Amino acid sequence: MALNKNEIAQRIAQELQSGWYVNLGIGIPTLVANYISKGIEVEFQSENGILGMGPFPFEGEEDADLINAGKQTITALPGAVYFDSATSFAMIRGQHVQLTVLGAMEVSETGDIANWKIPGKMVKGMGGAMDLVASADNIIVAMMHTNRAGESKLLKSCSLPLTGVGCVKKIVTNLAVLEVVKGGFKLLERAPGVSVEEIKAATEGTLIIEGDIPEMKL
Amino acid sequence: MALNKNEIAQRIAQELQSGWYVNLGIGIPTLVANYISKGIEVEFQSENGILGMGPFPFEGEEDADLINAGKQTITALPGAVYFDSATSFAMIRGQHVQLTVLGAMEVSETGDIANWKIPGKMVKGMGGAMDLVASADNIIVAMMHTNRAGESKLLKSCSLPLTGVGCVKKIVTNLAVLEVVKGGFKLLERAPGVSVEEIKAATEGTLIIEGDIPEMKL
Amino acid sequence: MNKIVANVEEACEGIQDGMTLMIGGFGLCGIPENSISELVKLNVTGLTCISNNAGVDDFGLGLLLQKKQIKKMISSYVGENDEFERQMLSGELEVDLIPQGSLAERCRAGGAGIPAFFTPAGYGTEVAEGKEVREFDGKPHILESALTADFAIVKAWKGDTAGNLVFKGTARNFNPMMAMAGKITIAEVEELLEPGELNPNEIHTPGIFVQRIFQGKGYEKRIEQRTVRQK
Amino acid sequence: MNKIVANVEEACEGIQDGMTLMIGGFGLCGIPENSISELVKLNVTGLTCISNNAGVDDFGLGLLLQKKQIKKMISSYVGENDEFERQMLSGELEVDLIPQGSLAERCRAGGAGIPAFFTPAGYGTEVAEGKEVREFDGKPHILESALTADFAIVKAWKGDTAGNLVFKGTARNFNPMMAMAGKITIAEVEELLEPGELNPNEIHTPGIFVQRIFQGKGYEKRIEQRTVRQK
Repeated sequence: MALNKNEIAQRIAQELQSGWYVNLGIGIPTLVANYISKGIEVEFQSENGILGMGPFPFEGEEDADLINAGKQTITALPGAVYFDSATSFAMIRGQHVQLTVLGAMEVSETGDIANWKIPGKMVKGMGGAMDLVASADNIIVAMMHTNRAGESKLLKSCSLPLTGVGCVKKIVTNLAVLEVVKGGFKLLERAPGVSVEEIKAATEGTLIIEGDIPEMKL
Repeated sequence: MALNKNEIAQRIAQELQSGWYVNLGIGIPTLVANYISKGIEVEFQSENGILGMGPFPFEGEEDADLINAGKQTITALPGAVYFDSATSFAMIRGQHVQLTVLGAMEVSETGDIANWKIPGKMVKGMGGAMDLVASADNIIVAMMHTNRAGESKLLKSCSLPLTGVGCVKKIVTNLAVLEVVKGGFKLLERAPGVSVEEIKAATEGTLIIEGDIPEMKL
Repeated sequence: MNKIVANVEEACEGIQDGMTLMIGGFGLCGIPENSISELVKLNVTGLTCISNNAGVDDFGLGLLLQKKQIKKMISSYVGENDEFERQMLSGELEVDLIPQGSLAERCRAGGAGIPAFFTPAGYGTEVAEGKEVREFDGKPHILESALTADFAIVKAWKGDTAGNLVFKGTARNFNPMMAMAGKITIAEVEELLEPGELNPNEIHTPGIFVQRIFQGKGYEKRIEQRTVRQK
Repeated sequence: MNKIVANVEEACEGIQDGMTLMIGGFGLCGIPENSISELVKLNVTGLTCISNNAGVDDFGLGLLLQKKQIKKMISSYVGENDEFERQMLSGELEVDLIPQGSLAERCRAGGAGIPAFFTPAGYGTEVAEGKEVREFDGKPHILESALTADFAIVKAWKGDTAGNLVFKGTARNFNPMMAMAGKITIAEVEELLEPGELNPNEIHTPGIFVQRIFQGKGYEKRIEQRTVRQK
């Protein structure tokens, strides 16, 4: 059965390694923080200026001067630090953040990503996404395999204006885990009960299938 | 009579205006701080990372973690602030420092300055001088009019490797106050008792003399 | 060095129609509320505003948008604002969208006398159109230029009369770089102190970057997304 | 995130002959004394050292010069050191002199993922030789590139186990930018604290830039120019 959003986040959480600094985008990526395994020690960066971001505050303890990049009230863990936006993107651009997880509208088989603009619709802006995708060594895209119209979001080439070029390394969807390699999307894992044929049908870009494809373990 | 080093500093101090941030180089420029008129409020920047530099500490109160760019122990005045070297030169390069006073081995009539290197001699380095002269809107050179061999230091063009090009605005020597203008060194003031002829004789570059040249008031 | 001005009116003196302003803050966090209200009162128009966001309909820069005082916004993200959307779609408002990190670095560069720098952000996207591309270590980068402003308006937690500023939490955001990049920088603070009351090791923005400082009042500090958990 | 290592030996593990090191400090102020002693003990050679100065004959980087461990110095000012002068004049030691502001900015750029930037410093001088020149606003600038290092070694006043650092007075100098630019950054501190003991508003170097931290000991903190006045 296809994964729900929380299960996508849960699968992505398995990728995290101790010692990593991680930037989580808005939406599914934010949920990843809820599924960190015991013993895995990571620290969350929010690009508006905090390292060591903690959970939401208890009711009545919100501080207007302490928010994340989604403008939500948050808390700071012991060992946290605040900094300005130039320093924040020095961390990102300088590749001090080991993992960026973000959503996408389209991903191409060469690792291009589109997630900020739909021509003809209101454009809100790229925020920090272009800096994040252009800089991170390790980018995981969290998204549904197809859009609401049932069309594949894993394409030969993106049709929407790009956020970044050749930068996506891994994609976790409701159907599969895929890696962007030379030649296309290499299928690594299937969602429990989802067949290779179903994934093939939902993938417009070149799908590389080598040997038996295991089911994800959640 | 020609000025001594303290009198050169004293004359330069007259140029300071309230509200200015000032960077003083090593040597004569450092002495300028001793001659600030009452009512003139300036703040001294030292490029190793302090604004609001105060006088030397009292004996026994030296702090190894508090020095100026000449590596001398100093104190901090109320309202002082410490910062890193990148921020320090952001202040300088970004023209937030209103006046730089520094020494020179040679100045050309087009405002070039040489003060860091003598070919064949040990080269210690330019330190912050190249950033300072390339950035400051307002640079005063404090120096002797001639070198130890009696040769003019105000030249048609510099013979030594340059520190900066076309940047010097004003020069205060033991003999005169001069301004670098289109066409050469414009003589503004004579040291008390020093004749225009003496200044002419000591100046290799084009000297522009218009009308009566007043004596400096110290 | 005394940078103190009596009030917001005095602080905003000289701000005129058609000027470029930098306004600190991220969302509604760390915005100069007093000065924004004064800009509304002054009714200066034709402004170019450089600010990471554009406020919400009835707060922050949204107040200036309501009165059509802004000609052009330079931002990284401008959601959460219906009036903004209306003006943008109707062509009344020019919008220049810039990657957030490039926006921050371009402000810093403007203040630091760095006229241009290379960054990988935006390469291969419409942000790179018309910009020089160069490879470093096999990776393409684009050349971005410095930003400056006639006035930069920032909000700090504490400040002293010398203009030294300390920010609180994530309300720091763009404020320090914008303070560097203003020809005239106005700082409004929650707590205005005497020289020496701030520890010189703990100052975020040295006073040299600030020309005018005043004690702000009546901060609303509106929260955009109140998210809490239960005890 | 625990960055703590037991001692200077563990902190310096992996430093090898021929590596490029950044060493914080300005003169003898804010230098990583413990780590420099360890480098002497390790007797690694052929080093390229990026440091604003080169110490004095018997302290700071002068100790490595005495043992001829340094192949090349990248600095802005290298006076105060006879052995340095001897090795430089005899051609044993390569020296690359860089304007101080460009050195600081190039280290920051290296840490911030900015491969190159334009600066006016050095235009028209031998520093500009071989470098691209471009005018901005009618003023010529030269293109300077980022600096990075295999190891950056910095000294802080206080630090916590997460690698967050606080510096004291003018001992901050080059330390924060170098901490950003090291592939591995080692921080030695006078006082090592638990997470949460440092106020998150008052940290100069966020721990993300630091890979190893240890409690230093026996700081001599030598003063280069003791200048005092009488009471």
